[in-house]
Amino acid sequence: MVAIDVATPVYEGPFDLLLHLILREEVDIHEISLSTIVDAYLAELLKMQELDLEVATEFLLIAATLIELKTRRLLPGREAVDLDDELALWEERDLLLARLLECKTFKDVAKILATFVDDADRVYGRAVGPDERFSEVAPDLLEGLTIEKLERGFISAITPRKRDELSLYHISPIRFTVAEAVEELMEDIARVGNTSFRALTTGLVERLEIVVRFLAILEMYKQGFIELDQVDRFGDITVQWTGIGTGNESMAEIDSYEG
Amino acid sequence: MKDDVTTETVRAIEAIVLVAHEPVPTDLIAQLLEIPATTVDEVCARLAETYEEAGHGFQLAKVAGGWRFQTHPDLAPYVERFILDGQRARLSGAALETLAIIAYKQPISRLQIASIRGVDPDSVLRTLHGRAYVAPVSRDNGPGQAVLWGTTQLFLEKLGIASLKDLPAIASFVPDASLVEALEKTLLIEADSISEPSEGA
Amino acid sequence: MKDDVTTETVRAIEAIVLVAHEPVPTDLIAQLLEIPATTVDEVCARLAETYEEAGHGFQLAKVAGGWRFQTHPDLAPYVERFILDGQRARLSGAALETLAIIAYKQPISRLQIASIRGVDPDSVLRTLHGRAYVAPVSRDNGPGQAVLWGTTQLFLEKLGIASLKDLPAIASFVPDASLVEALEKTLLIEADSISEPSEGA
Repeated sequence: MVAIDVATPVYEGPFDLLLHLILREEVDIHEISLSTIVDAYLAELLKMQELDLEVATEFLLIAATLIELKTRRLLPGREAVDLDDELALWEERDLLLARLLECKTFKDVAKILATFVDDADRVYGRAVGPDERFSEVAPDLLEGLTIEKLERGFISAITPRKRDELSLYHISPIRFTVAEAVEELMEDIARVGNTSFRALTTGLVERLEIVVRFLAILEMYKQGFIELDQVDRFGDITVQWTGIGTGNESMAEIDSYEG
Repeated sequence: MKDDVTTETVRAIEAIVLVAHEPVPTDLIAQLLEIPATTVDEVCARLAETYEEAGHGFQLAKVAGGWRFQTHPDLAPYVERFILDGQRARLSGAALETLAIIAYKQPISRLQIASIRGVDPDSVLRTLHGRAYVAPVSRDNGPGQAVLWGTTQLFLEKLGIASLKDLPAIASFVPDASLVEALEKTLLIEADSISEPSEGA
Repeated sequence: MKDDVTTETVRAIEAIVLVAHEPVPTDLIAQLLEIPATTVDEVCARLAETYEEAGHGFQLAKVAGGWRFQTHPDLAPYVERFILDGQRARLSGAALETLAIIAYKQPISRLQIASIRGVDPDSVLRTLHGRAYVAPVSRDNGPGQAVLWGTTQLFLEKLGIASLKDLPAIASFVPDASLVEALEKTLLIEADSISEPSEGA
């Protein structure tokens, strides 16, 4: 948690950095070079040597996508490119684009909210209450309050019902790991045989969760457990169980996914 | 002032708002004075204008769903000199961005916020919760039963607005076409021309 | 208005007096605005007349050597109705819990109260403070210098006890000691710079 404050003094996360790099050159959008952006991004990443692992992961995930985009552009022709890889990259790119736009939207809103706050900060509300002439009128809020009631109030305040919300601060965040997703999907897909990416991600609200499932699908494809096919660009991806694949022992290493 | 509103009603509103600890909801005033809520808002808005025209050092303003007396923004330097602990806690850019996301997308989970900002909002959320600008409002129905966050009355006061409806429309902040183009061009997969990938490889 | 008194000075007086919880001494206003005390009294007296002539529901009055806004005597019935109506059911379960937390854990910051109750104690705090059952007693040494709250003499009187020592040790009433321990830990994490108040013993 400290990492947010300490490790990234300039950039509030990978989107912030990427937006900054791209928009810095917005003046001449037709001359923007992906290579420059990617190199600059990696250079910034290198500067963050004391980056904490959790923050670094976010930055690295974006870096991986960027590098893949750059690599693809440097390829001489498309003949050698596998269509599935190509489509996966398109999807990743679109996702990145969508997230950048959403991030930028709220950055701009925040600027307006800041002016609201600045204006409101120059205004002081009266919160004085009735003067002593009305002290007789005011009902005695503590009427009937006993030591016993006070104790009950305190105990009630610290009962587990409340700790529910307390625990927020202490439990480790829910993390979706690729390995977990693979484990889950292996069972699901093996059971139904044929399915689609959309079907596997219905009901998921967290975008991160969808991304992780996507990575998991790619991993399973790489290991030969499933076949993937996408008829149209942006279309649904069909997922087919092959029933074969490498041994389960490699699954433990999935989390250190190399993108 | 509207003809059917007595001077006494107007004066009573001034008196009630003066002794309140926090913004007085329109409905409460309406109920106490036995007049329609719309009339209350009309009278208060008119009163606010009168004060402004008369050049008073105070204002009547609708904040966080109710009416309150507050100092005129012009006079902040004097008021701050008077209130010794007048320094307001400033909100960081990260805090404001997180607040903006929560304000527009509430109820929203921490992970959803993280996905928009690209960083874990944990520490920022704690600060905002500590200052009571946001609070847990419900729980997600999903497997994790994630806590969902929303903004508070105090958030409205901090922004000096009467309700969430006073926030600017989010649509007006969606990045314009040139920016979208800039992002898209930068993240193009192919350098020269975009053509459909060859079918059925 | 006297010629040598600027409109700004008059407006500044209005603003300062508006937010003051106690009558503002003439001398203090004079010092803040760098004008003679006699001028302050003249300006205020003149302002008071203006309000009366305009028929406002509030007055500017000199009380105990200082100036304050107060409601016009005519309107007392409305103010009384507001006080009764607005605050009758105020000591809700939430308010009682907050009061109990302050009583047992004082001095305690708003953040700490929030962390125990899990909800924003702000409005409850304002009510309790408004009724002088709790008051700011000190400040946290930490970076935020948070205000720390404690209960007042009036609270003791209402409860019919001589001192906080008369509150029984809470441990004997809590069935599960680990719960209290968990609470203590929470407080330590939330604000480790605050010394633990003696446990109501």
